[in-house]
Order: sequence, then C-alpha cells, then structure tokens
Amino acid sequence: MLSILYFASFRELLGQAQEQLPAEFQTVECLLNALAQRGEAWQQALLNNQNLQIAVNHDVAHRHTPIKAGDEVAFFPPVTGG
Amino acid sequence: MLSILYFASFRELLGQAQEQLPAEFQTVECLLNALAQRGEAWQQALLNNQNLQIAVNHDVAHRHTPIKAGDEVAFFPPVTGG
Amino acid sequence: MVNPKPIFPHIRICEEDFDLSTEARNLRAGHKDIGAVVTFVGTVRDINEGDEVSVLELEHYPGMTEKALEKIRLQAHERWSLEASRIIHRIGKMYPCDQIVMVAVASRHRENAFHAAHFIMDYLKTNAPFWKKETLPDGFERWVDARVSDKEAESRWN
Amino acid sequence: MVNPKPIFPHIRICEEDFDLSTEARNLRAGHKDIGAVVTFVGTVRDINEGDEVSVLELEHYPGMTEKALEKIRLQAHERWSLEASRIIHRIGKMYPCDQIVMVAVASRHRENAFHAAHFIMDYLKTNAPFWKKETLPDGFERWVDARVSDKEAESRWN
Repeated sequence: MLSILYFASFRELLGQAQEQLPAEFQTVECLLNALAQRGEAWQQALLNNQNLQIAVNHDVAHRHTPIKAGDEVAFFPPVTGG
Repeated sequence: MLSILYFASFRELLGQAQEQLPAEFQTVECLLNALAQRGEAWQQALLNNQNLQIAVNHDVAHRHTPIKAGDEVAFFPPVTGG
Repeated sequence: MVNPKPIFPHIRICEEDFDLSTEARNLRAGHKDIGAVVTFVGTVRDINEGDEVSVLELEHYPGMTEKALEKIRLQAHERWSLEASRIIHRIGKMYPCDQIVMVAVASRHRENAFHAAHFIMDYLKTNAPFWKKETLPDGFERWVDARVSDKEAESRWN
Repeated sequence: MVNPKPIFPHIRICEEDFDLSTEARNLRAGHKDIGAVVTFVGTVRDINEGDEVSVLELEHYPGMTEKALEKIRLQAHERWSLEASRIIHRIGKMYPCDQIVMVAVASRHRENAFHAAHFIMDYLKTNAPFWKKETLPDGFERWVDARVSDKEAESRWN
C-alpha cells in the first residue's frame, strides 16, 4: 500500500487529509494521473498546477520520482512558514 | 580652560585620567606638541603613535581640529568594545 | 504538543510559546568558547496584504518538518564555523504579536552567526513544510500565498 | 550604574546584566506591525589570543559613548526600514560566558533587521569608545588589541 497525504489548501480543496492506495504506480506521475481522474478539483490541483509540491518519504520529490509499496507520498502547496 | 581626558592604556601609561589646561592652543596638534614635552612616555603616546585616537567634545577629531576654551579633548587607543 | 520523539534535539515543533532568554542560555550551555549569539524571532504581524489579521493558524507536515529543519541546520554548520544552533517553530493558532519561530546561532565570532541565522531563516521560509492560514476580523479565512521575495532571498545563498 | 540621563532612551550603558527576552519584548512594545526581531549578544570568551581569560574589564568614555552609539543606531534607521532598535553595552568587570553587549532590531521583514543588527555591531566595534582589559589566570593584565578584521568588517558597509 501507499500512504497519500494532502496538506493545507490541498487538504481542504480535495476534502481529505490522507488515504491508503494500492502500490500500483511506478512513479509519482502515474499516481497523479490516476488521482486526476476523480474529477475537476483533482485535475486542477494535481495536474494543472505549476505550484504542486511533492514529497516522498519526507524528502522533496518530483513527478518522475519512483514510488514503491510502503512509501508515504505527500502533496501540498508552496510552504509559507517562518 | 580645556579639559583633557585620557582613557584605557593611555590613562595608565601617562598616569592620569584627566586634567585642566589653559585654553592657549589653536588646534589639537598644538596641544599635543606641548604635552609631548613632558617626557618620553608622552612623546611616544601622543606624537609617535599612529594609533592615537582623538575626540573633541565627544566627536571624533583629528590633529588639525581647532580647539577653544571650554572644550573637552580626549586621547585614547583604538576602541575594542562589543 | 512537544515533539514526542526528540530525534533532532536542536529542532522543536510545538504549540507552546518559547522564552528567548532561556533558549539563548540553553544554546550556550556547555560551549564556553562562544563570543556571539544571533537570534531571529518571527512574530505575527497584525497586517498582511493590506488587511487586518485576527488569527494566524500554522499547519505542518509532522516528520518531514523536523527532517527538513535539521537538514537546513546542518547545511549552515557546513558553511560556517558554528558552535551551536537551534530552531523552534510553533504550530496551531497564534495572534498578532505572538512569536512564531526562533532561530538561534552561537559562534566564536559574530560574522558566522549573523550569516548562518539569516541563511537558516531564508531556507526555512521556502523549504520547511509549514502553511499559514489567516482569519480576518469578519471571520473570512484564507491561506497565505508564498512570496516571490522569499524564493529570491533563498537563491541569494547559492 | 544605570545611565543617569536618559537622553538616548534606546541606548543603555550599565554594569548590570540584561535579560534578552525582556529587552526583545520592550523593543516590540507599542509597535504592532513587526514581523522580525533580530538580536545579537556578545559574550565573554574564555580564550583570547590563545590564552585563558579570567576577567574582562570594560572601560568607556561616558558621554561620548552614548552619543556614538545613538549615531550608529540612527545611521541604521536611515539605511533600512526599521520599526525599533536598542543597544545595551555593559561596563565594569565581567567573566567568561557573561553577556557584554546586546543589539536588538525590529522590522516588518527579516532582511532589514538582519542587515541593520549586523551593521550596528560592526560599527559599534570600531566607533564606540569602549576598551577591554583582560586578566589571565596568573593575574597578568593586558589591554585587548583592536582587530584588523573589525576594521575590515566595518568597511564592507561603505
């Protein structure tokens, strides 16, 4: 399984903070393409969004980053702490 | 009269913290020349010393700075606070 | 909520406020050859984008945050000769004038501490997973936008 | 000995120690639109020029010191957009790890506060009439020499 986390505006927009999905995606991009099929909000937030930030297992990642069973994948907007 | 102040190593080397002198010097340089005649230590500290720092009335001054009655003239080494 | 696993003892993510003197004192404890301590404290401004702000809520990504902050801290120690450093970032609800974040750096000479504290803040702003949501006096809530100037500030260290 | 004439309320020359939190809080008081507070604290190092130091004694030029510090502070306010700033410098006898000096600067955004605090310290080091005398463990006393590096640090702001 994969753990998928959503933070901040993404969490609110997509209506969930986290979910578990089968580990059937080779890269983050494959996962994103699958999630985008859930509807307009998902497509906007995850595919048509230059500001999408990605982390895999707590490290900054990219669309081409490979993922495997047990990974934690997070999606969030640009950070604004400090 | 003039107030003359000596600080830090100058105070110790010249053996005094302050003194009053008649206001009979046109510039700091004239005052320095007169003080230097007091002996070797005075000459070394005040004339043959590239590091001599001068203040007139609490402002940084130079050998050519004019002085007048009532002025406070201070001599000291480079500062080392902070 | 104090960080339950202090894997990174120089990083603290918590709801509670902090005391600058105590933190500076702890930072210096056990390091005698320190001549300079630079601290940065970020506070809640009462105005943002021209609007009055009543409440600021800080969300973070537990686990990734600590790791990202520790990475930034270690980068600073690689670039400058430092004796100690510490980062505190609060989460949850805060109000105007509240302290949000602290970076404290101790070194032998001031130059290193100034640069390192500034570097850590610039990197924290663009690399640590925190998000701010502000509430206006009429109850309207909005997520704070990332600033281009923060990205520029970070890039100046490259 | 607290400065008897507070002509310059943002400058303090005194024998007493200071509390960083209190000073940072007072600095921010009455200024709501502050987002950044940078403080610098200089402390007595236990080693100087390779020798162990037991006591550090700070002498100053009363009157000129306050004026010189206020001038440096105002120069910082002219160069950067700052909300508030404060300088404390202790005099008299101090011991390793003691606090000697504090510069605190508050501004809306961090960049200005970092630069201004650094600038004030660099100028204070070469322009404020303080002199340090150190006592070694064997009782030997010596005046601390001015550092070329401090003069260079100041000149970088020109």
